[in-house]
Amino acid sequence: MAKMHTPAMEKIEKKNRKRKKPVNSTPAYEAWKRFRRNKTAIIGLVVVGILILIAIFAPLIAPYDYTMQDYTAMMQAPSKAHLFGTDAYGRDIFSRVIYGTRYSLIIALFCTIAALFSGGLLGIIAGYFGGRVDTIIMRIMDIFQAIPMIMMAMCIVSVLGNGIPQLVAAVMFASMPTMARNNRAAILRVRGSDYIESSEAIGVGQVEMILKHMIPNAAGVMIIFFVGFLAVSIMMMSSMSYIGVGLAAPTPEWGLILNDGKAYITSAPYMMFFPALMIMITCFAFNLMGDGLRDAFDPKSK
Amino acid sequence: MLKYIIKRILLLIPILLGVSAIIFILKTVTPGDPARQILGNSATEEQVQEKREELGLNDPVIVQYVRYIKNIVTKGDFGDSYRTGEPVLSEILPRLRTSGIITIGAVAIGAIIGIILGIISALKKYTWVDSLVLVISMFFQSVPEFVVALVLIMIFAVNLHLLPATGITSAKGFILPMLCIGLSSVASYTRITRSSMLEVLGEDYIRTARAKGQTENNITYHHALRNAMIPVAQSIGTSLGNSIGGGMVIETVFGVPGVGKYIVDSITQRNYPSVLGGALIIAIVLTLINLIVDISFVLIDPRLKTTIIASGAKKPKAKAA
Amino acid sequence: MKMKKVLGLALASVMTISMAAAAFAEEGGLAGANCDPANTEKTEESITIAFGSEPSTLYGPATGNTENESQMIASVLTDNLVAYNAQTGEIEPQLATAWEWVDDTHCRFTLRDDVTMTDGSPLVADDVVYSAKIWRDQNATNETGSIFTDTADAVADDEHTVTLEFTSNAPDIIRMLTWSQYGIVSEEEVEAAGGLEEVGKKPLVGSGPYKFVSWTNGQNVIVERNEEYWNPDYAGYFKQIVFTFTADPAARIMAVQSGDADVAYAVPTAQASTFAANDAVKVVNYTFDQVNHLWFNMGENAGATADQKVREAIDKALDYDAITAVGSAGLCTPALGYFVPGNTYYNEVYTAEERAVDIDGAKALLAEAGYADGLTLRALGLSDIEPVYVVMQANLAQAGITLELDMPDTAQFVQQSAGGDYDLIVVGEYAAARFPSLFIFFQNAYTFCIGGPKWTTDEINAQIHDFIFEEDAETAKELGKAFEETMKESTIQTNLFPAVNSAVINPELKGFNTLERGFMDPSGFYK
Amino acid sequence: MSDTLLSVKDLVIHYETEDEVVEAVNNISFDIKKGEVLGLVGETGAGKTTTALGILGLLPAKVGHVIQGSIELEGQDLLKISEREMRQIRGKKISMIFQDPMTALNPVKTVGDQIAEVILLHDHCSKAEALRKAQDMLAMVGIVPERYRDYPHQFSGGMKQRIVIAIALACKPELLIADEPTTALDVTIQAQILDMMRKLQKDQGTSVILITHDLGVVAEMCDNCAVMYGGELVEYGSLEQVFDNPKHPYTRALYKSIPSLDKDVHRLEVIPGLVPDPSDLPEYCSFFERCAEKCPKCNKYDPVRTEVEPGHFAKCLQYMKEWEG
Repeated sequence: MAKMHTPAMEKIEKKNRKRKKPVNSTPAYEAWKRFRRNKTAIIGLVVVGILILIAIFAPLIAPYDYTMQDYTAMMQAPSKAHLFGTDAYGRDIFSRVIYGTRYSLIIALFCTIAALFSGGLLGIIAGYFGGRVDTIIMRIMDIFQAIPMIMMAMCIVSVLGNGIPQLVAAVMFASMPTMARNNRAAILRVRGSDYIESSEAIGVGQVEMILKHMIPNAAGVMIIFFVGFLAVSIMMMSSMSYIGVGLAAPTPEWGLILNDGKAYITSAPYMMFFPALMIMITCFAFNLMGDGLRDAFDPKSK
Repeated sequence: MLKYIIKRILLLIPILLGVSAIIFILKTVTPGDPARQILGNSATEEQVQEKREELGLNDPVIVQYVRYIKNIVTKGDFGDSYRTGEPVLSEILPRLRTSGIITIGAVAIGAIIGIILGIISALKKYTWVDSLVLVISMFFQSVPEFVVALVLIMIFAVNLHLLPATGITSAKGFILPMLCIGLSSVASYTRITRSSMLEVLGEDYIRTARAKGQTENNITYHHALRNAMIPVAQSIGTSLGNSIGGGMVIETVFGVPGVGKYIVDSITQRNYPSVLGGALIIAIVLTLINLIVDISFVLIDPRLKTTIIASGAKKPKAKAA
Repeated sequence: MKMKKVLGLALASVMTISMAAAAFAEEGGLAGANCDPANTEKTEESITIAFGSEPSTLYGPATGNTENESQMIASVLTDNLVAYNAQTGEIEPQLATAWEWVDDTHCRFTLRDDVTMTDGSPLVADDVVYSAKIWRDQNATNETGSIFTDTADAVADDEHTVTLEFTSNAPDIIRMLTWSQYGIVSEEEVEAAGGLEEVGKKPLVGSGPYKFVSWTNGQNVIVERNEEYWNPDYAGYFKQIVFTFTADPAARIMAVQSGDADVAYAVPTAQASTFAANDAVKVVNYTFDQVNHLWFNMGENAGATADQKVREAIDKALDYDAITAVGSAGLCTPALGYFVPGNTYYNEVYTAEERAVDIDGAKALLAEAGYADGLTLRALGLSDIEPVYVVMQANLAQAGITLELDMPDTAQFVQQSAGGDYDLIVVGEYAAARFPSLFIFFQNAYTFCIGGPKWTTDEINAQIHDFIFEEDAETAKELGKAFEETMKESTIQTNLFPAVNSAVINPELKGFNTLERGFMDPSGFYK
Repeated sequence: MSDTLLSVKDLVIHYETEDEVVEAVNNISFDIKKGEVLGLVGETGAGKTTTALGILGLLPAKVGHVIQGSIELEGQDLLKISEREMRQIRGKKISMIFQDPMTALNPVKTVGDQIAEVILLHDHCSKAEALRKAQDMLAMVGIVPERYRDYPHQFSGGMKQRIVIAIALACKPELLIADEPTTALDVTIQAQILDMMRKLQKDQGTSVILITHDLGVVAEMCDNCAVMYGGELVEYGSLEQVFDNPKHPYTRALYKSIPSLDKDVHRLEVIPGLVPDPSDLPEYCSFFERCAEKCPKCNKYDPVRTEVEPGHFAKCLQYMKEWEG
């Protein structure tokens, strides 16, 4: 009903009629609604979905064993037999890139989870308890932040040696300050809100408070950083592979494949092109998604 | 104001002590015997033991740490490179200059492109232009920087013969490294500029300007931009410090003798004193730069004093509560 | 004229091997480049040579360091007593005009009297005495010092005559003096540079065709032509040589493509080969009397490889065809003996059948040795050998062996390989002649040596000794075969393929020459 | 009438987003004579500010739309002229004082520059001349002219509002729209600012639309008074008419809800219910749900404006004779 009907109203009504049942408007739903409107973010989400499927079904998609060397078919340009060509060892680059999806995503996920659990938790604790706890934690984070992230990660890996656990640890320590800072800010924002104060007033326990109230409400910010950090860790891995630290051959991680291929950039560019493309697509997708999430959860920033 | 500056400088002490502690811990867990590394394989076991004693490696860890700090404070001794035997400090100082030049250039390139894209994107918000800008700026954030570097070398050095592929023997050599580092930071500047612009454009004083009959162009450039640049400038200030140590990969690709390459070389050479000493020096420099940036912001714009002092850190966003 | 040209430069036998010459047809005329009268020219141009890693010193002998890049740079700064003529295979005079053995361990050298050192002072016998003292005292534990005993005398008989005492008068001992670490320097120069500690940073020493100008750490080393060079026919073509250091071989090649550098040295062969059809650059591939060998650690720190069954299993599991195809970019065939085919002492001790892959056999042997559940081994190598290791990794994985790779830079590699904390190591033995330092890794006397088992028996030592000291080459070849059979029996090492070095250079450049160990001679280039 | 300065007729303004349409202003009409002060009264969300922004053509881009109606300034329809022409009018003929002086000034420009800006835009003069005039304006609003070099953060809230007023009056506009000019200020400062505004208005003969929710302010300042509710003008008349003889139930309720020093009332009456959701206005009288005087027909028809006495209009069924019975 309205005082005056305009075409704009009819459009909206038409849209509303299509929707079968009215949905309750939770913050998450509102965020999803905003996210869904963001076309670039949806593209990101779809690409990420496809990548996850590729990672899961890698053995079905990849035509060859990713470690299989065939010195009778070295450095072949892309063909029907080898979609992305072969590398200097006659390995099928397509298969390696497909398996690489699995390795890269999983390692990136490990790194991100580790970062979120260490830095994120510290941030939540600092934000929640405030006062001295906050000061101590944040001053420690200041210390970590004094060393540039990639340099910190490389120093740690160079000391601990190559390998997935070492890499995860390095990325975790290196990203701790940023993670802690962001999560703390998110918690502080929630903490200031009225309903947390009222929950406190009715005597909700601290752990319960963090788990049931703070984390779900700060979840938006955490999801943004989670997605964003997946891209960051993939980039960090490829940088470290370039320097020659982090992961060791023959793990089919994109950074390593890319690093193998970069030797042939001018003579056989396809060896570098495909892994670089995968890294680019993946990071792009995560970044687009992250950007969409940022707008969705934090509409004020747009 | 003076009190604030003094307080900030005093706050440096625990941070630097903490950084040195982290570095020292890494140093102690580092594989290999430093004495053996210094003496080389031709040394006998007695010589090595003697050297260990001389270096104090047989002392308790805490004693070693105190001595480590003492050497840094009193003698500026960050350790000697295994490789050359030179003090790490004297090896790194000339490289800081090189990295500093590249950083300034890179930040300038990144900020200029980022700010322009950010403004365009804010003015054309929610249109295809906005999305296009987002995609362009994100492109360089999503491609590993060494790939960008190699492709740029291929284009500008190999094909066009315009710029040198590696090395910085001439001023031209600085261009590509600056461009690479700069491009990778475009996305973040674009984002900050865009959101800051949008925020400012929604401010009341913009409406006041409109009510004065001011043109949209003048509103954008005279009223909005100057205000929107405050957070951008702060982030430029912060990234000045961070990029100095962050150019490891690019400096390696281009063979630029900067601090990043020094650390990378030291890592591949397993030259741990150089890695860790270098990291510590860079951390100190970075912290000092951030301090100077903060203080100069406070001096330039007293309104920021409250936000910076209140948040106790560089991130103005953290003050949300 | 032509002969005089050849005199001045130490050349290793590059393309004298017929097989190799056939495989790398393009560079067949290499050794003759210095004979080209064109090279008598002097120009004001400069040349940029891109190395992969920066040396830690520019004068290794002062501190007992041996690094490839450092020796190549030092080779243009200093001259040796004698030089090797790759074409004739003869040792020829350089700073020494003549030499004769006085007794079993003493050799007397007569020096030229027209040589000036970098500081302008003339070369005198005392300079040789001083240099010999460095070779002996600073390098007591490495190959350089291995031809001198601790107490070996070096005596200046008069101003231009000097007698050096060696450990022996092995037939090829004088040829070792052509290697770049045996450059002659004077004490005054070294002191002026700040003593032995400092001379590696500022090597303004020697009487070579080039003089040190500057070393900008992390950036470049610049040397300029020695305008007072004693042999005007061999003065450098280029006014200046700039050595740059770019770790990434792709970036090195691109530097040549773009014209920033003229030579990209030590490019992985597989990588270099992809540029064969590219007109903008010239690819140089060459063998140099060195077979790459896979050594098993059998020394004090040895792990599973102390067990011969494990060694045999590895030997069986490896696919030598694949290793060779990757390692030499298809330019060579697997090595069937310790020496390069064509070498005077070449023996085929393996048959192609013995080299066939036998995964089941390998697994059985591993099971016997108690490693049925698999085994993890660590391999140490220089980064240019990485492709070979990656193939091995795949080969060994089939037999249940996990191979971890460790590829540090040159200086670290030298240090770590001597440390013996690894299981497998691929190193090539430079065996152009029966140098007295040959098979150094069997001699426990030296704490420093690259790779090898550091494990030996009296029998092996005796066999090596016999081989090195035999006067007659034919008999020596037989003795060598016997020794190779011993190594094969105990599976001490396994032969992989003839080492191939590659460089990508400016197509206008001529005169790619090599020194010992296949090192490139930076001073030989001309346009 | 020839002395009518601004005439708003049948103005409808909607805010359109993808999800909803907000009916902010619904069919309002009013006139302002030269030198007249009109009080626009209503609760938050009644559409007062939207009306003001609509007059100035400053509705939020893409979202705010004028659906129908006309806004005539001296006979010229502001809705039909170009943006360029509109810019000539803003600041010169119509200027506006915004609610919050704290945020209305650009923090990185000196106040002198900000006053001079509007002078430069409309009066053709040099920069120095404009700055001199800016100092005059500062003096006029009671600020030491020498402070023209200072930045806004160096002034207190009341001082800032004086500066805002100085900007608004700098070009001697014919119409000044003051949107809750004193709401954000302390009570004592409020009085000063109002005094000053009244004085300046008298001196310059400016017409003023004073937007406020404070009836006291209206009583002090205005000649005429318009009451807005749900985007509609529910009552309009001279100050005396509206204050002494309120006709619309909402206006009456409003009076009962304000505390008064004159009368000794035990408790204030609260208007029950909530302001209607402007994105879902009823087709009948918007005030129906909360009206104390409603009749059964009230939720069937939307009343139209009726002149209850000369110059006094109300929008309520009870005054629409044809509907009675």
